[in-house]
Amino acid sequence: MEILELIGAITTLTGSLILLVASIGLLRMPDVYNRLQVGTKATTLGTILSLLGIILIMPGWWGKLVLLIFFVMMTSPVSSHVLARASYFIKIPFTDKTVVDKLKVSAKARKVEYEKK
Amino acid sequence: MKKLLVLFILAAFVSVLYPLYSSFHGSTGLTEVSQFYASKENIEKVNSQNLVTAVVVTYRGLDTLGEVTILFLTAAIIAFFLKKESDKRTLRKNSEIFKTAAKLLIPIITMLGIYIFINGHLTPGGGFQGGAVIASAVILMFLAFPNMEFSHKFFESLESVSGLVYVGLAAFGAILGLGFLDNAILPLGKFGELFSAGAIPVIYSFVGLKVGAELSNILHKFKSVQADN
Amino acid sequence: MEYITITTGFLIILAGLWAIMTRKNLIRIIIGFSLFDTGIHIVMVSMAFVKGGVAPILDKKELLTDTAHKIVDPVPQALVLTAIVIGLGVTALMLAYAMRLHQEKKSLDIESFKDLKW
Amino acid sequence: MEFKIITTLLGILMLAMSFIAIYHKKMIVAVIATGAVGLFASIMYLFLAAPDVAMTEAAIGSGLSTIIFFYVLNRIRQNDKEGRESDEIDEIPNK
Repeated sequence: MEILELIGAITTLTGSLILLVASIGLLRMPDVYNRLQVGTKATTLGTILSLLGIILIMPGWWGKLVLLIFFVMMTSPVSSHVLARASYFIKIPFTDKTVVDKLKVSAKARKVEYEKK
Repeated sequence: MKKLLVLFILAAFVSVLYPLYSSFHGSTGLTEVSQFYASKENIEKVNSQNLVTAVVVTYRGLDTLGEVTILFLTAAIIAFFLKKESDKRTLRKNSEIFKTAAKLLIPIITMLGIYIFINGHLTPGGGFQGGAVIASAVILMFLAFPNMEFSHKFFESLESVSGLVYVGLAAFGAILGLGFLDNAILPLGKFGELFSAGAIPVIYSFVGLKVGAELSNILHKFKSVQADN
Repeated sequence: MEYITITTGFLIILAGLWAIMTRKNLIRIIIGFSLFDTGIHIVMVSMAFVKGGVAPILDKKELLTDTAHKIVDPVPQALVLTAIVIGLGVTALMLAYAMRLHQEKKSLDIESFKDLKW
Repeated sequence: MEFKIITTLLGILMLAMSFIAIYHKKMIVAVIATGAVGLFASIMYLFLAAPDVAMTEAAIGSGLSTIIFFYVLNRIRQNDKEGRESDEIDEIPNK
């Protein structure tokens, strides 16, 4: 029992460290898209790790916590995707260091393909 | 000058309320009414684990009835003010990821709302919370599928039927001689189980359906005037 | 703890009143009303708090005996529960009025509505 | 003691958010700050042993009312603008 609790505590600590890194990244990143990337990737992993640690510490709660992990995995990336798409289409500018815009390239390719038909 | 006047009014407000604030030393116990509600015989009589639900549905049931009426009136006035306009906007298509996730999430969120208001007498939650959760599922539907036609009749008839059943259950208690909105019209059952608190889960479920339908109705009204005229 | 929350509630009420009386934009005034609502709810719930009390949900055996000395007051919580839902309805109603007013005058400035002023 | 510190921090945050809601120039930021006030209020209700109220406030105060504000802001912006310019990427068909 002891060892399980220890592993759980370490997992939770790792998750909260990842969340801390994510919040530092939110301050450091230059534009919306980078911030969204940091916010979503790190917070999804951090939250899931924290919940996994709680499962190891409190094995009786696993049903609810697995449901919570499912919800986090479903909602967090999708909402970030929708936010990034919306901010792309209302033309929030990139930072100067951006070199490639894949969405524009693929949209142009699709347009050319569409006009060919 | 004007801000000075406003500051003066605020100072008057504060000076009226300050004795109330300074005489507050933290409540040390329940008021007499709440002690009556939390006494042993009353808990056994109502048989509901969540005392807030017991207060909302039975002891102060008339308040809830008035609240639902106010919400209905608000929805009616908003419908009167915001006439539907033809939607001529060309919307950007939602991405496939978002649509698929919405299709997966909307039933789960609706199910969560129904769970919340059926278990209102056991766990925190109840009709209002469940109704709000259902309305947020409806919001997700509006955002994910903006071009879908929603049947207005459905919300309205759901709301009217659940309101009618709510008032009918309340009046049924009065007919049986127990009192308006009494929960003893159904057998009480064992404390702490799903079918335990008499009519409380039934009444609260209909309150939840009514609140959810009304909030969805208001949101649909606000959505349908987004036209680009 | 209840002192801190009750102070916060009163300060938010004052902030809402300040917004209602000094701002000129209609939406901003509605935001002020919304803040006022929140402050009143916090004050009411803090009045119900009893030191050392648990939430009024009797899901443990030991809560069933001598209940009245172990829980916080359920009545103000029930009142706030209904008040929050009514607050949403009132906010929606005010926003609908603001929208109609903007359709008539093409302006949200409260100074531009002078029809009943003489 | 920890609860007191957390509650004090929450109170300060709520007051700062309400200040932003009153004085920020952009209306969108003001509306989001109002939603944040509701969210912090729901955490405060949880500390005050009122889980029912916390659930209601979290669903209504920070979810639904923010959405209604945004619908109204969108409509008002459209009224001001009278038709919006179409941009290049919007018109590309999706299939």
